[in-house]
Amino acid sequence: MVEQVPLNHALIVTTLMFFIGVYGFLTRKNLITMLISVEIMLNAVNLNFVFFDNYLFPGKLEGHFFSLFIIAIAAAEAAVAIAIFINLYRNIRSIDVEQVDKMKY
Amino acid sequence: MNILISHIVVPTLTALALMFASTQKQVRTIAAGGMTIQLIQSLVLLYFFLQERAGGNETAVLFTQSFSWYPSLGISFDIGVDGIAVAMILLTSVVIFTGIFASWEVDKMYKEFFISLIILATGVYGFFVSLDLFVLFLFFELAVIPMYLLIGIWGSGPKEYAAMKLTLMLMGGSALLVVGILGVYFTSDVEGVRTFNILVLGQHHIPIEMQRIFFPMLFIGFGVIGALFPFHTWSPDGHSSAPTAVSMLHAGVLMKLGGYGCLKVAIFLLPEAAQEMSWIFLVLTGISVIYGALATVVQTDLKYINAYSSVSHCGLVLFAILMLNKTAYTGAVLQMISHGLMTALFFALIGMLYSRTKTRIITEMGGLMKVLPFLSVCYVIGGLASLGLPGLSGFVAEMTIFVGAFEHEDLFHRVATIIAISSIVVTAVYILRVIAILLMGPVRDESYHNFPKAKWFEKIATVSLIVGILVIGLTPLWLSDMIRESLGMIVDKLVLK
Amino acid sequence: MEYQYTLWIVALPLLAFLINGLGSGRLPGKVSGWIATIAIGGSTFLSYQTAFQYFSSPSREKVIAFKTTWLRFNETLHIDMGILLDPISVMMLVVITTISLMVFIYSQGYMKNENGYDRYFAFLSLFSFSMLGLVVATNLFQMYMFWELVGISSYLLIGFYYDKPSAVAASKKAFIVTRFADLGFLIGILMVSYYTGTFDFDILTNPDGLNFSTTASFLGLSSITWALLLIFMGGAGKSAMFPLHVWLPDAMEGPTPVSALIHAATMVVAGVFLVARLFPLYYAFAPTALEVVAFIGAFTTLFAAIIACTQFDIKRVLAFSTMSQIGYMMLALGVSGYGGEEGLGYTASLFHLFTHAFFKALLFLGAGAIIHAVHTNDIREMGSLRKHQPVTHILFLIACLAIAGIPPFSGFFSKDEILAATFATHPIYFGIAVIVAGLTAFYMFRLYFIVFWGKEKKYEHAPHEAPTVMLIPMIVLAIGSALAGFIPFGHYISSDGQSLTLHINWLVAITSVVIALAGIGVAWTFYKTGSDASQKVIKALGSVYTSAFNKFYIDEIYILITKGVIFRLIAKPIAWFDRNVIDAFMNLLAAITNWVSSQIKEFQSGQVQKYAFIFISGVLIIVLSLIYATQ
Amino acid sequence: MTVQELLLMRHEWALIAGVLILLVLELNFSEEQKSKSIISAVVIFTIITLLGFLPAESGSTFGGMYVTDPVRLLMKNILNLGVLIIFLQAGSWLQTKNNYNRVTEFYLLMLSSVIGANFMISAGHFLMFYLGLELLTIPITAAASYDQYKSKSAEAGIKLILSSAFSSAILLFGLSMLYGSTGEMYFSEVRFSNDLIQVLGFVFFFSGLGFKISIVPFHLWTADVYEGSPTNVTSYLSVVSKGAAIFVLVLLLINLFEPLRLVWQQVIYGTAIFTMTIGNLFAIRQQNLKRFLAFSSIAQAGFILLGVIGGSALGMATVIYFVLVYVFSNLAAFGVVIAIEQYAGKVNMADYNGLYKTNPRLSLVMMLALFSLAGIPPLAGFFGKFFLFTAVAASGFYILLFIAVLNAVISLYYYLLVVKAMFISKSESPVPYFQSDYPTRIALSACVIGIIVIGFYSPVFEYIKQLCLISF
Amino acid sequence: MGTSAIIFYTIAAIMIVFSLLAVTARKILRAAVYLLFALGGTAAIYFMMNYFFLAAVQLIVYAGGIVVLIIFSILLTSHIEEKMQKPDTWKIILTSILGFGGTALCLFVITNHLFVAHPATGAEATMATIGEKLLGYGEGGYVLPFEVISILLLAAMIGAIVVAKRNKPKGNG
Repeated sequence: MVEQVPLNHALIVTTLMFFIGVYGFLTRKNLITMLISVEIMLNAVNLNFVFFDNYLFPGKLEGHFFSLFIIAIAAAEAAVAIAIFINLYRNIRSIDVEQVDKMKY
Repeated sequence: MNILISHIVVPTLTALALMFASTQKQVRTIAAGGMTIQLIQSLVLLYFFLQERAGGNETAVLFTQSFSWYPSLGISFDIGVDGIAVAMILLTSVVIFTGIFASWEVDKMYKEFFISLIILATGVYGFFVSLDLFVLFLFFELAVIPMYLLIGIWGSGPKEYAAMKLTLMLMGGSALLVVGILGVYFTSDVEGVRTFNILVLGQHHIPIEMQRIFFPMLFIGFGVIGALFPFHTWSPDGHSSAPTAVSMLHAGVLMKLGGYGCLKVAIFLLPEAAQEMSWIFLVLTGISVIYGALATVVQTDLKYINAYSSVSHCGLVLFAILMLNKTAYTGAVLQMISHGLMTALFFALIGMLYSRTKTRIITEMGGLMKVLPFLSVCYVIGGLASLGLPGLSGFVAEMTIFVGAFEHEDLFHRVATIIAISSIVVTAVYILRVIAILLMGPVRDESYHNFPKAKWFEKIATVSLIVGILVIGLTPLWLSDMIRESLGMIVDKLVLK
Repeated sequence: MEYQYTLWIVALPLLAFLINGLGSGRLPGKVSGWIATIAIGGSTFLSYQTAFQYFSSPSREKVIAFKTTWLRFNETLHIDMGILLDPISVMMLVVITTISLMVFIYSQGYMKNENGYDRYFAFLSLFSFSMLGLVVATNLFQMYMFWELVGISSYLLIGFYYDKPSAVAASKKAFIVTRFADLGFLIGILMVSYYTGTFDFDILTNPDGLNFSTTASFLGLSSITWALLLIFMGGAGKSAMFPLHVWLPDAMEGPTPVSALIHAATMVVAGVFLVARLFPLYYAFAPTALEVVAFIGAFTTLFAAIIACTQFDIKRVLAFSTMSQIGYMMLALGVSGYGGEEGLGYTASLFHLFTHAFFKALLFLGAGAIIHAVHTNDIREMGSLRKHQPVTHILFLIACLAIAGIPPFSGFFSKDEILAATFATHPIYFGIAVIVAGLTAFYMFRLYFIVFWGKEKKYEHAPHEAPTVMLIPMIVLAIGSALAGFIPFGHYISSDGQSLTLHINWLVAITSVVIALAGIGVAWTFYKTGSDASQKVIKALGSVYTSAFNKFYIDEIYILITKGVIFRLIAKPIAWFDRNVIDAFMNLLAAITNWVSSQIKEFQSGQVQKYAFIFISGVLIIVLSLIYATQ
Repeated sequence: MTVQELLLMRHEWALIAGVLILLVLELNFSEEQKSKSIISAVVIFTIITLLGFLPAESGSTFGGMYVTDPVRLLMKNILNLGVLIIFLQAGSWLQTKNNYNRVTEFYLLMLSSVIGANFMISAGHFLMFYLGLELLTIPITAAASYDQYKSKSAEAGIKLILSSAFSSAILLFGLSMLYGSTGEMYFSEVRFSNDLIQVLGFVFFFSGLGFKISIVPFHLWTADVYEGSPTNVTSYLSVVSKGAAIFVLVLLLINLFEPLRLVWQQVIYGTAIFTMTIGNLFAIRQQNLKRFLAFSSIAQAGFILLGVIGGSALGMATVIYFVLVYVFSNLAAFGVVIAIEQYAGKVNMADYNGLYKTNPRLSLVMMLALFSLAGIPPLAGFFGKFFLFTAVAASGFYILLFIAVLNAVISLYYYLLVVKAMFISKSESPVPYFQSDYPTRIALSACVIGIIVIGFYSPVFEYIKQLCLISF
Repeated sequence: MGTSAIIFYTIAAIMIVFSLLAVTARKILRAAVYLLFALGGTAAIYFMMNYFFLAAVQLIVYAGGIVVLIIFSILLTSHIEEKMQKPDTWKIILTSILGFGGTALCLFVITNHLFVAHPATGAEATMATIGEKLLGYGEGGYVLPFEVISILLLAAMIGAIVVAKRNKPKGNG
């Protein structure tokens, strides 16, 4: 695959994916869907690391491990985030992000 | 112990002791005692200083002592005084001493009041004795901040607004000072570890293009507290809202930090830029002088009158400083002292009158001469000093300034000088106006006859200030010589060019 | 030094002032009066001693009796306090102490029932001290200082009745107007000192040692001319020369003895003294300035004499008369030359100053005695007082004759010299002087006839003769007025210090006497006989009379300038500007900060997505700007 | 791997041990004894803090993943001091009825977050840095929603976790770019070359750190989270979390990103101005004191950037010094806010009216704290701020300095507003007199002593400067 | 264009499409499922690059863990059939501009950069090397991060429990 797909193409894919995540994060109303968007962004980053590792620096596996840890952290983050969402849901019976604006200015 | 350090230690200890005082009587006693000691040691300092000078000690700065503080930044607690500083310290001591007596009857949170007042004074003393820019700046801000609480808590009228405005404007000035001080610190060609020591910095050169940037900063920075037009507007509001002693101390001493700083920091360290740019500020101060005086003419609130006249008088200080010669400098310092004494006297008297009449609007009063002869006579004496009557301090100062200003021959300086001189007429107008409306004429109200006569502490306050005014007014030679001698350092740098 | 004791001449009144001032309210009234009188008596004695000693010695050199440095400005300029004795200062010492002593004694009676007796004597002593200090000043600056002190004591004394609004206003006016004049004086001093490097009269009055550039520097006049003109401005203020005269008539609000001392005999002639003191300088370097002096003097003398003819307040008539007489002196100085016969004007001027002091003080004291008796200043409410106050009447008549210039009273001699001096130089000035001589005689005798003759008026109390303590000083002054003219004045005082013998120029003398008699005659017909001729003349003159009666509206012009222009059009707008522009600008900064703060609050919308939006935009913008910056 | 090497990680080991001990204790405490864990946590943490001050060597271990030197130790110690004070102040809050059986958990979360901070400071590898950052953040997001029955607390948690997830994604994207262009993750081996892609990577990376420090425009979460979180957590966020990020920023910029100096100086130049100004502009309109302190801390972050921008030993020293001062000042302010919130449940400015009449000591502490934050002599904040200004002037950025001092004036305005409320304004019903508990008093006294002494006692700064010079 | 390239582009297309769907789907559960596809696509790419372990982790942790977690939470907090409101048009427009701008900017930078490869002597991503590296404490060893992440997971667990657990039910607090 290294030989057949230029790195730039791979990076275009990841960048697109990243900004799709950004788009989702900025537009989705539901907190959980925002979390989904973050996961997409992280996924794009993971791909980035792996592509670089695979294309440019094979053998050191640094990008590979980085991705691994990112996945783990993403899981932890998601767990805490969901706990907080549920907590919020208990409090205000909604997980609409636009309702979460009691504190402002 | 070095007498200069004890000048800082005594008020600090007094403030500490005050924290443990409980009754009003104790508080008064401690405050008055502490400041009496301070006054006495200031006189002793003066005596020692003159003694040293008489003994042929020609060193520019006496009683020096240096404690390394932040060696890696070149900050050290350097202290020492020249004639100017001695004079200013003495002024401070007199004013704070009388200020304590003028606020004898403060009964709201009296402990905090005196503590703040004395902290303020500590800042002022520190400012005058320090030879290190950093320390000087530290004390400068220390002196400014208690003002907020003093006006805010014990003031009258729109006190919160006034206190905030005053504090912010003065701090705005000190913001400029920070830039200026650091600029001087970093651009002077000191070898090795940089230093904040004024004397050392004074021996080194700062590139002219840098001077051009930092001179206005330092000058305006100090000028704000010296009521430089158009940065003077904190003064009327601040003074009118402040309690008596605070107005006294502020107009009497704090505003002098401005002139002192302009002279000993801005001009001393940045002489070339001063020479180049003085004309700009000369215009501003010229405006200050005449504008303040004219604005005073139509005021009706006693404190506004005094505040605006302070703008005019302090404008004269800065005006003289910008004349960049020895005579004018001497005049500037004399004017600072003279104005300090008489404005303190005015504010003290205004406070005393206010406590009786419950108003400060002159048109609502009248005929006080008949019912309060002592205070009225004091007011007249203050007024006469203010309009420059020979035999009182104002005359000495103003004449020295005018003679100094006249040493410039070019048309610009001449015109500026003549405009400034003409303020003496306007001064006469507003002083006499106040005296005529306030003190003379028929007694305004029957109830005035029930006013208590001047109390002992009021007499102490006013008499001490009048004595000061008279001493300077009648025998100015020692003082002006003492000041002149200290100016060599500053003037020499100007000649270098 | 042999003249060391002259220090006491100045110091004694100061002591009296200090004792009375500090002891105010504690000393019994009588005592303070006596302290002051004794002090001034001592001064008087010492002054006579000095005069005797000085004039009996052959030389007329300046003597520095005492000198000490008071304040040092720079290497060359310093203010000294000292005592300078020369012919004119010694002469002035004599005049001042004599008149002072008389007034002090007179005041013991006059002020007897007033409140603030001690304050009165304190101020009076302060005045004497200042005036004495002024005349013996060794340098310009010392003179300026005492000049100011004289001004302030004048202020305090005019405002002696401080609960009377008119007195307060008058004192304020007097001080401010003279202060304005002193501004010129001060600038003049500064200019002179800048060019000469000294304040000392020693050097200044010895023009040989000085070197001024007389090339025009400003408006076609040399700087020294400007300087001397400005100094003359100070003199004009104090001596109530037009247009700085407005304070003098109002100054009559003060107690009458004060008017006699300050506003007739001593302080108001300080301007003349000043010009005389600097006369060599004027003559050598600024003839233009001297011309101005002459012109102002001539104008004022005529102007004041005309107004004097129309006034009804006894003291105001005298005040305008004083103005007129001082104008005379100024005129004489202005036309004077230097040395020998040329310097006749100088001598004449000071001679007139000398004689005028006596008879004008006498007139005022007499007026005081009258006012004391009738409790009014308005001459229309007086009449036939000769019956009630015979002694005063005689004394007043002597004074009137003296001022009218009827021989052999002193006024004749001094006035004659002035006329002679003008006659020799400027025919127009001579004409004016002659007219004024006639007017003087007229208005003085108008006064005299109305007050002492005329119809008996209704008085609240029957007028009574003044007490002895008031009469004695008047008698002394009357003797002086009558006889002072016989002093060989030119022998002692002349422009160049050389003795000058004064001759009577018969042509001039006869003219002046004739015109004076004519004036008296007119007054006689108008007022003695009770005819209504005066009313007709007034009608005929119409608006000219009205404007003279209203002092040519100069006061109104002043009020317009001060209240209308300076107060309303300058000071008020400035105060407004300060509050509403400068201060508002500072507040505006605060308001802008607040406004911006409230405008940008939407950024903190509480919407976490908007936060993220700003976050990522921030990142991208930074990247973009960095790319832009690097390319 | 030698013991010597393991000992290099003393701080972290001690903290991990602390976590374990607390866990064990927690299991052994009965329901009623839960409050004992407050004392045990404080004691344990005191020991940890003291241990940190023992002399230690510098070096690196785990193949360069972990580095330590005196400066880093000092940073950790400063953070430990802050945490200790926070622990002391937290007691009264943890004893309220909603929290009584969740005491240990709070300390565990805090401790793990501190571990993250420590690892982040000592990171020698981007992965360690990232892990540290996440470990610093994630437990705190949970702690931010600790007040389960308050919707504001939940809201704070939401905002914090979402923002931080978003920002760490962006940071990671930047990291991936840096990785792609250099191929190295060890700090010791990364070589930057000022390529555009590295600029991009750096900015993305910087935004992640800037998020933690609350640099404008990455600051927007700050106020809301500070307001909603339990105040103890807020103080942790504003002091420890922010402090750690600042330390890392200084370390990384000066060492790692040195080749990009021109780039980051520009970035910091701009963001510093915005941070100070925006922080101030928002602070002046706040009524809620926690929110107020949030914006004030944003402005303070802007000032701190002044020390960073020089990129010199002096700048580093001033930053560390300022953070030290800031720890004491800010925690003193928060301490008062916490005490009053716990006693009276009030956090609004108007509630502080007339406080001096009833609670003079607390008011004085608050005043000192605010004055120190405002940089008023003779308090430590004055020295801190002046030295920061010195650092920026040393680099010649006079315009930046000028803007900074003007901002210092604006900041004085709003600090004075609080002082005004306490000392000048009158109130119908001021917070009545109360006595706070001993730990709070100890904590506040410590802060006050710190505020007063640190400035006067110059060896503190001299020592820091010395260390920075050595490690530079 | 070789097979792997075709496969890659196909998977890439799938990933992008499903990502897009995941961030736009109006039904929330569907969004979660689309996410699963996107993540699966990523795993496929890992497989293609012979990173089997990573692919497995991706599937287990992401697809198996996170997505399940998400779905659970969706079930807890939402009505499945409920359609979400469409976001504001303005929001969409602005965000799209931002998204496109950001993409363009990043791609501009990325495509203009010449990536330089530094191939090191090849350790294959076999389980053995991965295990060695993960537990190695020398240079290139990841035992320390491994330890740290265990603390992190512990802390996250505690955090999640503390936040989600309600010890005393209290009406509607």
